[in-house]
Parts: sequence; C-alpha cells; structure tokens
Amino acid sequence: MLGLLWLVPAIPFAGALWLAVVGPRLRERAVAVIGTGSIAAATIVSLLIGAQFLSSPPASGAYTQTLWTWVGVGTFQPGIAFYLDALSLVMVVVVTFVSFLIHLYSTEFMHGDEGYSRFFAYMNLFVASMVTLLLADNLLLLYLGWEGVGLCSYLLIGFWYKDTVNGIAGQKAFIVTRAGDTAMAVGLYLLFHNLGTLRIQDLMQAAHDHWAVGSPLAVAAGLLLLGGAVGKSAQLPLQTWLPDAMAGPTPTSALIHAATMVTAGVYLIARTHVVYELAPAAQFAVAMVGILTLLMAGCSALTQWDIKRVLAYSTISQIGYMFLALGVGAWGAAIFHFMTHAFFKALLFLASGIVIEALHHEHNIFRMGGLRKELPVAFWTFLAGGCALAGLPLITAGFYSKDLILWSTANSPIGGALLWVGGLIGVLFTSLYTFRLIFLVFFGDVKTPVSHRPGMTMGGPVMVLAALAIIGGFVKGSFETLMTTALPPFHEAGLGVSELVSSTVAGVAFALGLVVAWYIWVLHPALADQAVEFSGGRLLHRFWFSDWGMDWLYDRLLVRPLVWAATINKNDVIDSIYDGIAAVTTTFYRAASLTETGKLRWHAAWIAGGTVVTLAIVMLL
Amino acid sequence: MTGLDFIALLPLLILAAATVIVMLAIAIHRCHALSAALTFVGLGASFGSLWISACRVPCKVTPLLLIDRYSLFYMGLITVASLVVVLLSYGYFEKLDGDHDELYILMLVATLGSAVLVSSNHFISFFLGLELLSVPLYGMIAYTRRRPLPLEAGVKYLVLAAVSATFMLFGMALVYGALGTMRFDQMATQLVLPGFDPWLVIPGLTLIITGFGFKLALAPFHIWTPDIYQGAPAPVAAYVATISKGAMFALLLRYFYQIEAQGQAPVMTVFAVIAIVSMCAGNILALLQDNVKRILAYSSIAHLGYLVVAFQASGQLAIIAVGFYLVAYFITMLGAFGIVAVLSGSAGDADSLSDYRGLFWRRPVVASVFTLMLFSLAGIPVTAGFIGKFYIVAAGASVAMWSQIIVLVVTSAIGLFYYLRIVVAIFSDSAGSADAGPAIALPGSVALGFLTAALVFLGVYPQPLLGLIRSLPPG
Amino acid sequence: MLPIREGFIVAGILFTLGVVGVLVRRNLLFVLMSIEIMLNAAGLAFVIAGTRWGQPDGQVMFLFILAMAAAEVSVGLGLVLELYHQFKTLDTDAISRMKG
Amino acid sequence: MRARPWMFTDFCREGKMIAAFYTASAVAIIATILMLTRVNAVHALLHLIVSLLAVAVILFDFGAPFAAALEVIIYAGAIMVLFVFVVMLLNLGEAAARAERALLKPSAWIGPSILTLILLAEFLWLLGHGVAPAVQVVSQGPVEVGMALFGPYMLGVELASMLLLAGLVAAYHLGTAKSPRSEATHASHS
Repeated sequence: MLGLLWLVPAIPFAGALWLAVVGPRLRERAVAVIGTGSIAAATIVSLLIGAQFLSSPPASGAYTQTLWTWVGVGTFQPGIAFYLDALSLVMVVVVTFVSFLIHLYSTEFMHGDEGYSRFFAYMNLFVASMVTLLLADNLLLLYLGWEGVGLCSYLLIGFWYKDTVNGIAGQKAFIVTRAGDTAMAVGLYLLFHNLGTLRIQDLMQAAHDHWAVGSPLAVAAGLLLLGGAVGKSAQLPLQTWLPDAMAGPTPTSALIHAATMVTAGVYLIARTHVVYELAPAAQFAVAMVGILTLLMAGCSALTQWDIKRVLAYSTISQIGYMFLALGVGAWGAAIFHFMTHAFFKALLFLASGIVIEALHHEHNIFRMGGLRKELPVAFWTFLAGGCALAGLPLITAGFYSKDLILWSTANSPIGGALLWVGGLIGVLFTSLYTFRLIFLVFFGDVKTPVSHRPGMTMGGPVMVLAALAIIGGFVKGSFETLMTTALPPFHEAGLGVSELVSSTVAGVAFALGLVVAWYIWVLHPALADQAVEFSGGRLLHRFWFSDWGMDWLYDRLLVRPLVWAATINKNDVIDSIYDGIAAVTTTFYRAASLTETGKLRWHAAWIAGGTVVTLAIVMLL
Repeated sequence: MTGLDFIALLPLLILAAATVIVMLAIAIHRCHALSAALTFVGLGASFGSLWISACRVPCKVTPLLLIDRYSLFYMGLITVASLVVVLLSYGYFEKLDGDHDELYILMLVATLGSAVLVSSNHFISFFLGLELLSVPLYGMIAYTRRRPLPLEAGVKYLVLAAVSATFMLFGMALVYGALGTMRFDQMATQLVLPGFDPWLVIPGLTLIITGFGFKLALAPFHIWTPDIYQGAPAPVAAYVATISKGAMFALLLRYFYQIEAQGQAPVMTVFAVIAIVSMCAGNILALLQDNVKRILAYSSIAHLGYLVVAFQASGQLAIIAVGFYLVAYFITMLGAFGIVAVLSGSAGDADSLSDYRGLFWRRPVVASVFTLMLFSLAGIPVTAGFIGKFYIVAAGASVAMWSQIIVLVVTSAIGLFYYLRIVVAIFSDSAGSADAGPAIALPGSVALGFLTAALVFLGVYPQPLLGLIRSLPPG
Repeated sequence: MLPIREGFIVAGILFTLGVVGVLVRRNLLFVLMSIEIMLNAAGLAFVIAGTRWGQPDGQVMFLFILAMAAAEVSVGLGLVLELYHQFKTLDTDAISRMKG
Repeated sequence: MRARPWMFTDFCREGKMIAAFYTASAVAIIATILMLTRVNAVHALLHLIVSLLAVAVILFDFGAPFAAALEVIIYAGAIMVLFVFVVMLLNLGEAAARAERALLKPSAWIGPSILTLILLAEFLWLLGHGVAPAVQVVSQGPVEVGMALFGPYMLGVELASMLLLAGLVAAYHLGTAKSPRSEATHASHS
C-alpha cells in the first residue's frame, strides 16, 4: 500500500496536464469530474496510505520511495524520491482532504466562469506541487515543489487577469516571496555545499554529526531558511503580499492562502528542525517572528472592512502562532495547529465565499448584516469556524491546538513569561476581531438583500469542515504520540505553568474578547466610530489598517529609492555593459556572416585552410 | 564468414536486402506509399534484428567490421532516426509533383552506410561507409532538382564532401604508410611501439580530422552547413543534421578511443581548438539569422562543438555524455526539422522566420512542440537537452577542462538569444491571416508526437538510457 | 630499392595541385576534374604505402577509391547536366543563391 | 602474361626504375598543371589523361601492376570517357572557352596559390622527415590483390557494389529526362 505513494502527486499532476491540453474543449461538467476526481483519488490513496502507516508503521518510523535518480554526478544525486514520515503524512492527508473539499466547492462556485477549465488545471497543478513539496526526499525536489506552489499562487491570484489590480496583486505576491525564496535557495545551497548530500534526512544526520550547537554555519543556514519560510508563510517582515492576494477567487484564498501553501514555511522549519536545534539563536528568531507577527496582524485584522482581508490577517496571525510554537521547540504543537487551522480557516473562507456570492460580490462587512436568518448554513458554519479560530474552550479544535502552543510557550526554556503574555494578548485580539466579524455580518439589520443561496456542492464541504473544526481537537493525545516518531518531543522547563492554569487564562482571554466585541458592535455600534474620532484613535486605526504602515515603509524604503535610481539612471550605466556585450556579439555576427559567401571555391578554401591551420598546430607542437 | 557472422551482420543484411526489394518494387509498380511503406518495414525489421544480433556480439566479422553492443546501439539510433525521416518524407514529398520513390532507395543505402560506419574497424570499411553515406546524400539533397536551391546545395555538397573525403583518404594513406596496418585495433599496438613514425601519423590523423570535421560540420570546416541545410528538402536536411553526423561522431569516438589518441597531445590540442571555435562560430553566426533552417544549421555546429568537449574528456562520463547528448540532439533536430517539413507546402520550404510569426495562434500544438524542441536545444531543464548538457559539463569538469567549459557556458548563453528569437516570433501577434494552412499528414504527426514524448520522457526519466549507454564500451 | 619518400612527395604535390584546381576554377567540370586529381593522388599514396609494407592492401584500397570515383563522377556529371540545363552555365559562382 | 612484370623488374636495374619514376612524376605534375590552366574542357581532359597515364607508370614502378592496369582502363579509360561524353553533350564551344578565359584572371590565382603553397610546404616538410627513404619493392600482382579482395575484404566488395548502385540511382534520378508529371513542376519554376 505504501508503494502507491507516488500516485499522490502523480494523479493531480496528470489531471492538471489533461485539463491543460484538452480542457478548453471539454464541457464544464467533464472538467469538474476530472478536476475534482483526480483530487478525490489522491485523497483516497493518501488516506489508505495513512491507514497502513498507522496500523503497521515502518520500522524506522519512515518510508522512502525512490523512483529513480534524475541525473547524477558525485554527491549531486537528485532523485525522484518521496519520504513519508508522521510529519509529511499528516500534512499530505490534510492537504489532499481539504483540497478535495475545496475543489468540490469550486465546481459550483466557479460555475459559468470562462476560465473554468483553466481554474481547475491550476488548482490540480497546485495540489501536485504542494504534495511534491511535502513528500520531497531531497532539496531539489523540495525546491521544485516550493517554486511550483509559488507559481500556482501567482497564477491564481491573478486568475481574473483582465482586471489590472488582480495582476498587480499577483506580481506583488510573486516578487515579495521571491525575496524569501532567494534566501532559502542560498540556505539550501549552503547545506548541500557543506554537508555534501541532497537528501534531507542525510543532511540532518550530517548536520547533527558535524556541526556543534551554536556553530555559525548552522545559524546562517537556519536564518536563511527562515527567510524562505517568512516569505512563503507571510510572516514579518514579508507578510504584505498576503492581504492583497485575496484578489484571487475565494476557493483559491481558502486553499492556497489559508489552509495549505502559506503553511509551507512551517513545514520547512519543522522538516529541518535539526538545524534549528543546533542554532538556538535562529530558533529564537523564529519565536520572535511568530510573536510579533501574531500581535501585529491581530491588530490589523481589527480595523479591516473587507471580509477576506480580515481573514487574511487572521491567517497571518495564526501562522504566527505556529512559528511561535516552532520557536519554543513545540514542534508537534505547531503541526497540530496547522491541522486545525487548515480545517477552520478553509471553512471560514468558504463560508465567507457563500456570503460574498449571496450579496453580489460584496466584500464590505459594514454593508452586510442580519444574515443569520438569511443564510443559516453560512451562519452556523461560520460561527463554528469563528469559535475554533478564537478558541472557544473545550469544544473547538482551535482551543486545543492554540492552548497547547500557549502552554508550551510558558514552559519552554526559550519562551517565558513575556512570550506567554504576548500569546495571551493575541488570543484576546483574535476573539475580538472574530466576533466583530460575526456580529457585523450576521447580526443586526439586513443591509444588502440576499440574491443567491448555495447549493449542496457548496454547502456540503462547508458542513464537513465545520464538523472537523469542532471535533478535530479531540485527537490531541494520539496526535502528539504520533508526532514524536518524526519530531523531537517538547522539553518542559521554565515557568512551570500547569495546563489547567494555561487553559483557564486563555479561556478568560477568549471570553473577554467576546464580551467586549458584544459590547461594542452589538450594544453600542457608535462606540467604535467614536473611538476613531479622537486623534490618537484615528492615527492608530490608520496605522493598523495599513498593516502598521509596512507597505508605506517598503514604498519609501525600497520602491521609491529604486524608482528614483532608475529615473536618474535612465541611460543605465550598468545596462551599457550589456548593451556593449550585445553590440560586440552583433559585430562579431556581422563579421562572421561575411565568411558565408555562398561561393563554392570559398567553401573549399575553408576546408583547405582549416587543414593548413590544424597541420600547423601539430607541427608546432 | 561463418553463420555466426551472418547473425551479427543481420541488421546490415536486412538494410541491403530492403534496398533491393524497394528497387524491384519500383520497377514493378511505382507508388509513393508502397515505397515508403516497404522502406519503413525494412528499417523496422533491421531495428528488430538488433536484438537477434545482440546475442552474438561482440563479433569481428572479417577484419573490416567489429559488431558489438556499442555499434548496435548506434545502429539502433540511426535506424529509428531513419524511420522518423521516412515518416516526415512521406508527408513532405506527397505534396510535391514528380517521382519520389528513388529517395527511399537512396535513404536505405545511406542508412546502410551509417551502420557500416559505426561498426567499422578498418580504414576500408570506414571509407566505404563514408561514401555509402555521402553518395546517396548527393542525390537526396538535390532530390527536388527542378528547384534551384536544392540543386545548388547538391552541387556544393558533392564537391565539398569529395574534397574533404580526399583529404581524409590522404591522411589514411599517411597513417597506413607509417604503421603498416589499416585495422584500428592493430594501430593501437603499433602506436605504443617506440619505433612508430610520428612525422606521418600525427599529420595523417590531422587530415583524418579534416574529414571528420567536414561531416560533423565543426569549425573551421563548417562553412558548407547552412547552405546545404537551407537548400536541401527539410526531411533530407534532418537526415544530414542527425544521422550522417551521429554515425560519424560514434565512429570518431570509437576510432580515437581505440587507437588511444588521448596520449597524442597535438591531436587533442587540435580537438580543443576545434571545439572552442565551433561553439563560438555556431552560436555567433546564428545570432541575427532570419532563416530557420540556417539557424538550425548554425546551432548544430555549436552542438557538435559541445559534443567534442565531451569527447575530449575521455573516460566513462564522457561516453555517457556523448551517447546521451547524441540521442537528445537527434530527437530535437529531427523534431525541429520535422516542424519545418510538416509546415512546408508545395510552394517551398517554410524556413523564413516570418513564416513562424504568430504560429501559436494558428497552430497551438505544432507551435508548442516547436517551442519544446527549441528549449531542449537551449538546454532548459525537463527536456532531454538539459540532461545532455549537464553530463557534458560534468564530463568536462571531471578532467578540469575549464577553458572549454567556460566557452561552452558563455556561448550557450548567447545561443539562448536566437532560440528565444524564434520562440518570440512564434508567440507574437500575427498581423497576417489566421489561416492555419493545410492539415498535417498523419505520418508527420505520428513522428512529431513520438519525438515530443521521447524528449520529455528522457528529460524527466533519463535513467534507463543512461544505464544502457553505460554498458557500451566503444573499444 | 625505390624512393618511398619521394613517392609520397609526388603524391603530395599532385594532391596539392588538385586542391589548387578546386580553389581556382569556377567551372564545375574543372572542379570535378581537380577532384579526380586529388583522388588519384590519394590512391597513389595508398599504393606506395602498401609497397612500403609489402602488402596488397594498398592496391585494394586503390580499387575502392576507383569505385568511389566512378560513383562520384556519375552523380557529379548528372548534376552538371541538370545545372547546365537550368542555368545555361557551369560557373559555380553564378548559380549561388544562398549566403549569410 | 603474368610473368612479364616480374621479368621486367628482374631485368631492370635500379637506376632504370628510379629514372622511370622521376620521369613519370615530372610528366604527371606538368600535365596536371597544364590541365589546370586550360580554358578548353577537351584540352584539359587530354592533359588529365596524360597525367593519369604517368601515374599509372609510377604505380607500375612501385610494384602495383594491377593498380596500374586499372588506372589505365578505368580511370583514363572509362571515367574520362564519361567526362568527354558530357562535354560533347553540353556542346561547349569557343564561346565557353572565352567565358572561361575571362574567369581565369591572374588575380584569381593569387589567394589559392598562397594557401596551397603553404599546404605543400607543410606536406614536404612532414614527408621529408618521415618514412624510411627507400625500400626493396616486392611486386604485388593481380593474384595477391585478388586473394585479398575476395578474402578478408569480401565485404568491402559487396559494399562497393552498393555504392555503385547508389551512384547509379542518384545519377538516374538527377540526369533523367523529365517525366510528364514533373514537366509541369518545372514549368512553374522556370
């Protein structure tokens, strides 16, 4: 059964290829069957593999499938090989399953779009790339998957490319993540160059054997990989592309920009955890990135008016929690939060998609309201997802995973009181913006009439996800045991805060957020506006709304100086070097093409002359 | 000659028999489809018989031929390429008036000559193989003789091929005069004797290099290439670009390895110079060229230069690099000329760059295949061309031939420019008519489909072929 | 005792004269004749080499060169006829259309 | 018949053989130069035949009577007749000779001459260094050649037959009179 592993990336890839070649000529129904069917098949295969893996785990805790070596010289032996352990298994199962639900949802959501087959081709290609990234046995394949998902993200953000704004958002995502990817490529090369193998597991073993704790190489490698991770996972300081990425179709936002691709950074760091264990400085940097991002994004989410942007910031914030968990050494907790997050965030996006479509593509939450009765499916599922996001104690998945992170932070040697308090404030913010969203959208008066209600293909996946967002947390115990086969267990040392205390405090933070939100946005709707009235509040609002001025900062720091430099360098000094090369080669071309006279005697003279020259060479030597 | 020898010779015998059968068939009934089909079957039978011969090798058949796994591999490559050319030729010539049957006789003889070349072990079989390849090519290049360009190309090729062949013959005579043997395997033992005559052997080898250089279109013996490619009918140009060069290169590798020429420093210097000059000349000459067939001609000059770099590296890696690169080169060149062939009509070959402007919007599939072929020529990953180039660089680096590798990398970058020029033309907006032109004949589509599949397959999964090549010592 | 070295030198001179013919003459007929000179010189060199070693192989090669010359000339003259038919000239420069 | 060459070599003293070699060589070279400089194709052919006959003498001198005979019969005979035939077919008259004279300007000779002089100098330098200066000639008559030809080189003979076949087919195709079908094509192109 494990031998079927290669099918998991292969089936979606075949689907993508099929749709790319014949897609435009197929009817919508056929496209839907191919596009969703391939993902369904991949899901079934991955579930079967998962069952097999759990029932009779491989002796070493991992299964490697080497299909073939692509090219090979010396230590450079990139294979088409897959590596399955508990970490990649969980990721693959979640990714394929959530992808399947979102594909199913999309068959209705994208109905009538002229790019229907193009959409499914991209989505299938994305799943194939994502699974390749997760299962990659070596750095080259990992990088292939990494760039593949980046490409698909770019294509899907700009899916409705006829609107320039979407195209610009796609470019922004591509360019910003490129900055991170470059750092990561350097980091991967650093690993390969110093440790002499491409296989990730061998690399980790070699790093463990050859590098001392705190060695500069390990720190450099850790920081460079972190660079790639923050780019892909939209963490500080490269988070600015994700809110704009909401320009893509809502299923895309759900799949790529919430549930799966943006967590690739988390996966990367977990996969290379050995490096971080050898580089405490780099690991601490991960924790700091996490805590700062989750707080900043939490504030920004509070001020947004676009429903999808609120969710985008909440995604950034939740991935911040995962980074925090990685940073404090709670590897399993990070992956656990990835899983629950995948369920409830995909759910929130899909439910918001229902709302948006029901209201003629209205994104502004201030023009929504009272949808509780109008769209009951959306309301109840959104409520379930929202509670999971905010961490409603005891009954939601999000509570269990987030609580584990908070407890770990408190008790980690790297964490401590400050990080713990930061995390708790984050919980408060989460609760606040989540219920702000829920109250504004589903309570109060109806502001925009509902025109369209979802069918079963949209409602079904949402309900399945809602169920998972509730019950997904109950597997916590066995999940942690499973994770210890692939990732190091959490080392407890620090404040000595018990789980009960941690949970209680987090529950209080949640409740506080809920009550304040109720007070402001339901009981006294004018209060929020008044808060913004006085100067400090307005400034803060603007500051938060614009994502702490990050875009402004980049604009001033990078874009404008570059534009300025480009303007004064209109005749490009450096370019003249290339122009020079081009001119020289062109001159060579003109000179060389004079030799092609087409005259037979001249041709023969070249043969004789060439012989004269070669004879002269051997005579002189 | 024993029964065993006949089994080893089977691929050659089948080719010779097929020639006679096609000729008799033409004498009885002239029919283009029948001639092409018989040729196809003959080549296919010859290809199939390789497996029968493989059980009997290595086998020295008279002093002339050495049939071993190495020669059988290249025979296979040559026959498969000929099969593709037959498919392309059928579609191409079907659109033209006149008799097309003789072409297939000539092609079979030329293929026989190539097969003799790759298995030759003696100057006599070397020379006869070379001429068996050349003489039919004169006829094939000038085949559509009523058109001025093929006629001109035929005349040029005849004169130049004859001149270079005589240079080569003279070199062979010198080597023979110095060593007293024309057998490759005996030459090596003569060359290690202290008494051998370097004053004749080294210049003799140099003159032989002239012959190789001409057939392989290596600079400075490259000047003929663009004119011949442009003038010859597209399928014949494909034949000249692939089979005649591939057979010659396989022999080059075998001959110089067998006589252990790596020890002859002056000879290797000549190859180094030839490689560098070829890479530069080929890539620079193609830069602003507007005729697609000429671009491909110049590009082939550069590609043979890359191959010589690998050839010089010597050792296991070099053999792998040469073998794989040749296969990749065959696929892409056949594909590129195949595109030209299927797009050409009765008015003449579609070889101007303007013919390809906006091709993607008229014929998306053909344009995509062409783009893929060009990417492979440029050495972009996930195509066979990339793997080939990768191994060439690896082979060169393994023996630290840095000057050649630097030239290879720089000129490849220049090369990217003219490949992309074609790609840009393919994808540019076509101001002209959206007329797709006539439909492509089935044989041509089959050939192109096969080549495309092979290109991607080898680019992603090169291991089986690499393993096969690894098991073929050329000596 | 025969001067082998001088024999080779004569072959070399004849060969070079053939090259001169190919490089100078523009008339295709003369070019073909010059090629015959070169081929003949190469054949002579083979026979002399065979004599040096007391082997008949040089003459065998000469024979094959002869066969090749015959095949070559027959095709070459076929082309000459067709060329003259179309262009009314045998000047190889005058028929040249392709360059660059 | 077979005994005669041996008798000849037996009775000839070395001096005579060497004298014959140098004389024939001089004739061959001079005749070749004359051939190269002619403007009339038939004149050139006659000089070429002289050159080939002189080479036949050299071949004979070097103990290759069979090759010498073939040189006379096939080269100077058959192949040259083919040339003459074509010259007659084309009916190249005085006008062609005049055109040819115009092409053969002295300036046309300069470049090729320099190039080939270098080539010749290289040949002479290399050949002057190499090779045992002289050997005792052991004549290889038709018997020896025939034994080799139909012994180890039998496959070569078969291949040569294929070569002639290819030459025949190519020449037939290129030189054949227009078939009715290709007539139309020709008309459209000329």
